[in-house]
Amino acid sequence: MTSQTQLPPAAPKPADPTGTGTADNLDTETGRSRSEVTSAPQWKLIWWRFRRHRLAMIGMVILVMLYVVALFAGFFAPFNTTSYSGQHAYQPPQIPHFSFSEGFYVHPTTGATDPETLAPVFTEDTSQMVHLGFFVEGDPYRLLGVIDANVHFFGPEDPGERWYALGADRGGGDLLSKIIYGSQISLSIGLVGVAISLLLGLILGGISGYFGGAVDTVLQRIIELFMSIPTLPLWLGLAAAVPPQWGPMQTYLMITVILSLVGWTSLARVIRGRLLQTRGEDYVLAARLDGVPTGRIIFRHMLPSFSSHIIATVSLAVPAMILSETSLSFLGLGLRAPAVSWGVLLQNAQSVNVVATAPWLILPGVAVVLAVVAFNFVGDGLRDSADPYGKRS
Amino acid sequence: MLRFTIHRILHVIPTLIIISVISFFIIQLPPGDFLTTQVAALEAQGESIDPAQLDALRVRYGIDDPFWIQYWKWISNILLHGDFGLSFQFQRPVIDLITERLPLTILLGVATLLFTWAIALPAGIYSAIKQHSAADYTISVVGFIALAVPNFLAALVLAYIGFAYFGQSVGGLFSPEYVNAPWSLAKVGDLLEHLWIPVLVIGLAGTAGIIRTMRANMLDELYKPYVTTARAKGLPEGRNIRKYPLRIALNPFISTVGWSIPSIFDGEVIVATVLALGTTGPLLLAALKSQDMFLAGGIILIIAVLTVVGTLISDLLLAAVDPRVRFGKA
Amino acid sequence: MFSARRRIRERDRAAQTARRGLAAATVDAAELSEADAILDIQGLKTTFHSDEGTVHAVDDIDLVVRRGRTTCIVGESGSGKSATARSILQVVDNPGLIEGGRILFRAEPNGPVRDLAALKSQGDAIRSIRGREIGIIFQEPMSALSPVHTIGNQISEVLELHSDLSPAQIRERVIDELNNVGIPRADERVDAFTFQLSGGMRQRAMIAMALIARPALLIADEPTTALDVTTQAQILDLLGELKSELSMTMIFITHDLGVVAEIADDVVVMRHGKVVETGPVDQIFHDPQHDYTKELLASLPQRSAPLGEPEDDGADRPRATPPPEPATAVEVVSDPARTLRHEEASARSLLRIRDLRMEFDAVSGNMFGRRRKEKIVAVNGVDLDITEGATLGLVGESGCGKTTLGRCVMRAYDPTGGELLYDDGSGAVDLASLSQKQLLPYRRQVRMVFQDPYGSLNPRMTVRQVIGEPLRVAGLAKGSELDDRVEAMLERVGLKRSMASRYPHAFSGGERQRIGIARALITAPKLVIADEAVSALDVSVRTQILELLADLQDELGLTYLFISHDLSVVERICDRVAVMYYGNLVEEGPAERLFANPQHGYTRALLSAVPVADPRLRGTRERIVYRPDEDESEEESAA
Amino acid sequence: SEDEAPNPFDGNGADVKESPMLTERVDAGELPELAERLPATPMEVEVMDGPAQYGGTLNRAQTDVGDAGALTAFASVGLLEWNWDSDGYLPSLAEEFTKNETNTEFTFVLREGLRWSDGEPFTSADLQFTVDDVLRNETTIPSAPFWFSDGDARPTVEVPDERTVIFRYTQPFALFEKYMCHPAVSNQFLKPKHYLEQFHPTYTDQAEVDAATAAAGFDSWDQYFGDRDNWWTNPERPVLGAYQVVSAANAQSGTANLERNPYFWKVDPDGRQLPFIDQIQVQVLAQDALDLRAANGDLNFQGNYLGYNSAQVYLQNAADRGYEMLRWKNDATLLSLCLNLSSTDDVLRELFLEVDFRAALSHAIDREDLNATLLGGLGDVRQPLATENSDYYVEGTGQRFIEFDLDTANSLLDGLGLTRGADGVRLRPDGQPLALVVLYVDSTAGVPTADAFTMVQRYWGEIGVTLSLRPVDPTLYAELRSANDFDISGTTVPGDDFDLEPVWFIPTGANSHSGPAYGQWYASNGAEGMEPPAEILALMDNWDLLRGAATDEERLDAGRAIVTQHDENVYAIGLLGLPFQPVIVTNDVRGVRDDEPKLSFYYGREGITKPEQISFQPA
Ligand SMILES: Nc1ncnc2c1ncn2[C@@H]1O[C@H](COP(=O)(O)OP(=O)(O)OP(=O)(O)O)[C@@H](O)[C@H]1O
Ligand SMILES: Nc1ncnc2c1ncn2[C@@H]1O[C@H](COP(=O)(O)OP(=O)(O)OP(=O)(O)O)[C@@H](O)[C@H]1O
Ligand SMILES: [Mg+2]
Ligand SMILES: [Mg+2]
Repeated sequence: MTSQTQLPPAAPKPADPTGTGTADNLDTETGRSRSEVTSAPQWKLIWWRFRRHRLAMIGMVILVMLYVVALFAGFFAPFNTTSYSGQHAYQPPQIPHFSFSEGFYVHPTTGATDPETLAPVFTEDTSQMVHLGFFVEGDPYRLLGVIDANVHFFGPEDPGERWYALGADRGGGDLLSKIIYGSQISLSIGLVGVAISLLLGLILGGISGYFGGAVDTVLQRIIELFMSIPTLPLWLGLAAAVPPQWGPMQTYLMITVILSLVGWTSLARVIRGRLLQTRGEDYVLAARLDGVPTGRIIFRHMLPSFSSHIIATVSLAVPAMILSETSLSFLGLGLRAPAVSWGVLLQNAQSVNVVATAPWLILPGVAVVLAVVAFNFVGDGLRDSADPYGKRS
Repeated sequence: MLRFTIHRILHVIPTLIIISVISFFIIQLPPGDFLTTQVAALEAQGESIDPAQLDALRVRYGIDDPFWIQYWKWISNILLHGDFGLSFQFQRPVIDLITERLPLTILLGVATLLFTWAIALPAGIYSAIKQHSAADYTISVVGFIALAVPNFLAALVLAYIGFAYFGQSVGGLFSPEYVNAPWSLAKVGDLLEHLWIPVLVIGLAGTAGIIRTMRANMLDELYKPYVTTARAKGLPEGRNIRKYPLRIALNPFISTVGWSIPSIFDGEVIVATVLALGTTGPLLLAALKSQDMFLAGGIILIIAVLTVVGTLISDLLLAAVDPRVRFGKA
Repeated sequence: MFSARRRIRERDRAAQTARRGLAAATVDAAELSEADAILDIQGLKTTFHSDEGTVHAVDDIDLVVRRGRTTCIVGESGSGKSATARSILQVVDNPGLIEGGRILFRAEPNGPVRDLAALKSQGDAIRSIRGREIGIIFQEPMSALSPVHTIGNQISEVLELHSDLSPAQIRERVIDELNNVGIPRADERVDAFTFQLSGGMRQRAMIAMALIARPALLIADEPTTALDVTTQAQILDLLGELKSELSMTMIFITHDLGVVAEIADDVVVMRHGKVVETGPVDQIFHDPQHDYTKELLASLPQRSAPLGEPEDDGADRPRATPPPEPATAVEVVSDPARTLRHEEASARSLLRIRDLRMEFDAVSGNMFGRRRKEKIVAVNGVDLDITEGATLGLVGESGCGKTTLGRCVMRAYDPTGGELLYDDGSGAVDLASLSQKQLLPYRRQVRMVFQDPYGSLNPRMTVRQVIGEPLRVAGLAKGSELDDRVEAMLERVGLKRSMASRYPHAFSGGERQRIGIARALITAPKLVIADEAVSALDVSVRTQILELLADLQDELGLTYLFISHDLSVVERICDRVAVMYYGNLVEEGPAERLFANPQHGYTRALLSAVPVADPRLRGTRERIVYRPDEDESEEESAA
Repeated sequence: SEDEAPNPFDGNGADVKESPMLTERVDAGELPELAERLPATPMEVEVMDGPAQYGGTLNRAQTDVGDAGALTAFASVGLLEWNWDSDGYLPSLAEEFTKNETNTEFTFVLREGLRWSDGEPFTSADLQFTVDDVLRNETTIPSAPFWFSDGDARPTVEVPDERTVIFRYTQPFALFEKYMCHPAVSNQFLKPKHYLEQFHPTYTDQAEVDAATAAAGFDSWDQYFGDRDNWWTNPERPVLGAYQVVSAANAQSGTANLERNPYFWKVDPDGRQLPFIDQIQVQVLAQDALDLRAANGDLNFQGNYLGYNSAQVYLQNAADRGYEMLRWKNDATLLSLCLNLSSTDDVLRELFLEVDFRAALSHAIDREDLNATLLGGLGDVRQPLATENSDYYVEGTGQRFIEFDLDTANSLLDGLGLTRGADGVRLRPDGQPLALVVLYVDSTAGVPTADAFTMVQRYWGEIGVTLSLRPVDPTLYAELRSANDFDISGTTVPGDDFDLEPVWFIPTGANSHSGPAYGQWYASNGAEGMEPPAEILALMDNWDLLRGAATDEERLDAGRAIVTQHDENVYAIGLLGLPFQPVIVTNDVRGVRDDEPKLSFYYGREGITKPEQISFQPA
């Protein structure tokens, strides 16, 4: 009973007479007033610091934009992934012109293949204009999978016209639209894999490192086992073993999940190594003596001290997952056209012909770079703002 | 330490047995077998094989035997006679095929590894020390880009640039005139000329990861009190960092460094394939795709053994550099 | 990694740039405010720019250290003493910045005067001074040493940097020095890692490191807090020798006014980042000017009767407060102390320790060499009863097993043998035989204050989280209620509510210690094992904390196992005292009796080593050296 | 460095009868004189672009290490070979060829004095060895290949003298002559007995053979025998062709070196020994690297392995990098959709077997749009049948159901009672939506398959037929097909030489594209698989007629009947074919045909230009 008693309140203390040794009221590094800072929980402190991390904020904004665009792909993409114009195959990017009288416009082109050089030739009809505008009607799509709509953020005002902002692919489809639609898969499925790996890595590495002894030995052998299974045959084996009625998306999702079931090992090992070092620290003991349950000791008390490593690993795993799709397609597995993803688009760019004659088809790579850089900036920002010793940017 | 080592080595044996079973199993996962792929390949050329002939061949190769019998034949031959079997595809002993490719594989693997580490570790450390400086940002961004560009695309673009602007012959690790020539200074030079693209492509892609983790781990250690202590002794900053925080920040690398050994062996299959490098990676890929069971199995087994050995090395290294692990209750 | 040749070459190059840097920072000797000053700090400002704002840790202080003398800095915990010390060598922790002032340093008498504040913090110039001309002992030795290098390695580095000795010679010197600071079996310990050493040993290793290059100026930041009085005396003796032999100058930061009285020539009193008073030791003790100094002396817990000495007449006792009548210091200070004592009214034992044994497997030898496995018996069959509502003091030499005993009680270690019979009224439970899960309910009742406050605070958790954790996991409070309780607790241990969202590293040593106390007390426990809980606190704060402990004891019937080196504190607050020596309990009894009439030779030796907080009594007492009859090695070791 | 290199064409006038490289060896005493090396009557080969000079190394590349295609193209040998127009045989190693009237007995008379590349004589004994000890041997060849089966048995051979060989079949085999010209088949009859007998237990002690086998790491003697017999990987194996591998493309170097055969038995009209080019180097590369090499002018003469989709790049660089891109014909392959006429889904099978259904699907495809989009309008639009270039061509075939006509398509489907559901999708007779899956191997080497099928998906959507795409890897593709587990197979169908490879046109085996279950039934003589309906039986009967025809007339009639039946029934719906096959020839190579022949496996690909007579232009 007594153990539940709250401590009696202290006698009021005279206020600090000089005010030295404490903070000035306004001059705080997070740009918040002191009282706000001092009563803020840790996550808020981290968030405030994060807000001041310039690159991280840039990364964050990019990410948010990417996800918004992915979510409303139909709206942001000027066309559907299936709409094409045969004569515009390999049409180079058309940069919109602007004039005050006409607004945004491009000149329509007609394409034909030169039988001598085999090169697609596009003749621009400068007497005509394809007017471009915001919120124009065009290909129908289903917003968020439920709402039927046909308004597009930006595109030709006449739904019948074509405009290739980033050029056309070999089937005369709009590359920009495909990149936008492709982000839906590329920015989602990979993350599932990362999340699973992370979870497994943390839990199993945590258990292994914290308990040590026999548990550790067994888990280490298991890790070794998983680690020794080369991914390549696994990919090939799995790809072939999936039920035939599965679509490429499902197959790809499953491969990702299984890969992540195998891919947690290296994180687990690092975590384990660090835990082995950390578990002797007094503060871990202190937590134990506080009656903190083991799981919480591992995850709330010990893991944060390698959050740097974890964050770095995760923000590195994300691009790996986005790209693994590409590699899988290279190996003839994973997603394949007509599915649209960045990996598939890049896979299409993977030929000398494209590099030499239609280099804009490499642009999905720029999207990948953008996403990767953004993820990693955010990761860095998180790391820096969670670091109690950290320098301020 | 010796006991620890022996103990660890003993643990390796059951692991290896399980791994060999699993590898052998995975190889057989895809539908069909080597002969089916042969048929598919021939068909692509316009040839066909009589199904009756296939059945006869299956019996001959023992492809139709139950899994355990096939496994036992395979593994016992390896263990008792060091015989890895015959590659269906090449109709040559697996071991010959592997050893043929070994020197170049190791050369490429080690060269990339060294390149990666030589660039990434200092860059990671530097960007931790100069956190939030222009150099830090530059290193980060360059690293990310190298990371984000798919390797094979980078290889292709570099190869194309080599072709379009320098008229360089692409593919393989040697120019045609040197491939079968005996070793000479000129051949070494030629090798170096060809080595840079794969080393650059594979190496750079790997750097970002190491830079990021190194930077993060360094930042964790850099402001610990013991670093200040060392500084107060008058230790030069560089030596201080090398001796104290770096030593601890390297731990995560050390605990995974062993795994670069197998990755030397099968790393970057795709780039090696695109650039037609005569390394084991593409051999494995080809073997897997054509379901060349023993060849794939042999390579995978070697990789598995190397992984296990690598883990062992990592464990021992970690114990060697970190007394807390060594004296820990583990 | 580096060949010796290359290292030397590099050193020469560094020496050159250092010379250039130093030359640039040279100022006219006339600028020194006193001619014989070795160090003259003028208007130093050191500031921490943290999330919650700017902390002016050192706020425009002036301070003169005269050559060949010992200057003691005393002052409130968190008053900027450590920050000042660190500023001198430009090793202030991130995000600290020296924002103004000069630090004039004259290494040799009549040598050039350099402004250290003008040197680049990472330049060769300041480096040539660090370690060689100015040595520093950091406050928290536990964390200040690298966990992955042997202490020998870390100490010899100083000589590698600043001398031309061969590796063999260096090793010899290091072992010598470790012997000097009283580390037993120094030739073996030189290859030990920090986590293999007790707190006191680490501190001594740190001292050895600072001393080994024989610097002209030694900055010692609470160098003896983790040491028992005998060892402390040994260290002080060593410092005294060096001072006279090498005319070493010393800045000594401490809370122990007894030590101050013992060794100081000059005293600087700091508070809130400012110097409030300076003067010769005698003047400070006997004629304090500033209110804070007076307060400090007033709260001095004074041992009532130093062993074997006649009761003082009181006239020479340091004057604490202005009251004109020569009230004896004894009375003044013993007044609060009395209230802390408890009569053994409720005789029920809360905890009965029976034949407790704790053995450690110690491993020596290097990793590839043959391993010698030996057992260190840290606690050797101890029987001890802790009466409910009372305070039991546990004293003894550094490394004698006090912490281990405490940790066994906490079941932080699983004792090798013995029973821990805990009885909170609902029947006795043997804590030693409970599983970790079964222990959970007792975790709130039995609490511990860690000896190493830095190490026991999770560097990644804010103080709010650290202190609140036991309540949170027990589900006793959450949300704003939890915050309230945490902040109330912070206030009670003399910290500000606003500090709750700082991380542990952003505190002074004493502040951290109080955080540890707050964490232990917040669950309103029954038994608190306070392992050197007040060692880093200045007397006034210490009094406040001790009062807090007493209050809680009154209100909640708390029981304390009070582990301390500071016998004056023990005497003041403990009902009974137990003395440990090499894992054995050598003496136990009521505090009064034990202090008045110690039975065991070791206890007598211990008591004789306690410094008296009066500079005038310096050197008047005879120190008893305890020599056990059997020629035991320091720790009993069973192969 | 080019200036310093010795001119390989030195001393190379028209009076020089052999390569200087060989002369040197003759002078060194390593080789006998040319006259002793040549047969009594060397085969004379017309030189396209004479007078040619000796010397030089020809560079080629390929993506597959194991592919011996370079040898079949540049060093093919056979008792017979294709004539210049590839429509009949030329006596080759055999000076004379006769067959009996029933197509059951084939007699060859070898040239006199032929020698293997190691100088040993080539005689009928070698052929007897090949047939009796290899082709008829159940261990080396467990099941007789298509071109060497005589019903359920294998043919026999008789060698009355050193130069005469008689093959005897019990049943007529109308295709024997063609197979003897087929470079990938004909060489399989020529095995060096004197070399190989040491690895054969019939000639060498079994224990000795086994020991050698084990030492080489093989499990059974026939594997080792096969390894030793491989002319692409074993440089020691004597050959009869123009070139011999001197270092194999082993895994390590990825490059094979071929050197001229000093005993090669062909000469130019001036009696100069062929070939003109001394060496061939074949590098194994990935497709992209190969394309770049080709575009760089690094490959001297190459057609195989070049992709149509890189033709634009080849053309772009041709002038700069000193080569020319020729547009050879392809062997009439056409990307097509083959419905599975033996589908296990009864409803679908019934439907697939309706010609109206297939016709409707064909009419619904806008091939002009397909062509414009995927091949810039240059592609070949027709149905997959034998073309004018084939003996089996039937006037007027290949254009049926080809025009884009949605109305016709819809009315045909309506006529079959396939009504449209609410969402516009037609319902099968059992009320389920009409949804089909096309199984294919994703490839961009020719007409990009995924793109083409995606477009078909759209076209068929218009007529209420749902199509899903199922790209798989080649193995799975083969596997699923032989398991009869697919609706539609998306594949390129070769038209002209379907008699040599009937799998696309007649279900003769489980690997059939249009009726694997029928194929299995056929192959197992009705024991397994599914009994075909009458029209398929008719197709099979015609096939049997073709194979067993006693005369060419009969053979062609049967073949044309097959073509006609296919034309009327569109068993395979054609989409699009490539307009040509790019072939790269560097400017310094002479003697390559300029009449744009076929680049076809059956004619030895580049071998169709008789590469022994090509040469490098003098520097
Ligand atoms: N984990 C450990 N492993 C091995 N030896 C240990 C361990 N912990 C403590 N020891 C040894 O046990 C003995 C008692 O240590 P302990 O920390 O209890 O001393 P202490 O009385 O608290 O000393 P101090 O006053 O210096 O803190 C010492 O000799 C120490 O070296
Ligand atoms: N990193 C930091 N960030 C913010 N404030 C800090 C930081 N480090 C120290 N401080 C503050 O600076 C003040 C001075 O600290 P300092 O360590 O000099 O105190 P001290 O006099 O040595 O106290 P003690 O006797 O307790 O060791 C304290 O109020 C402390 O809270
Ligand atoms: Mg301090
Ligand atoms: Mg202790």
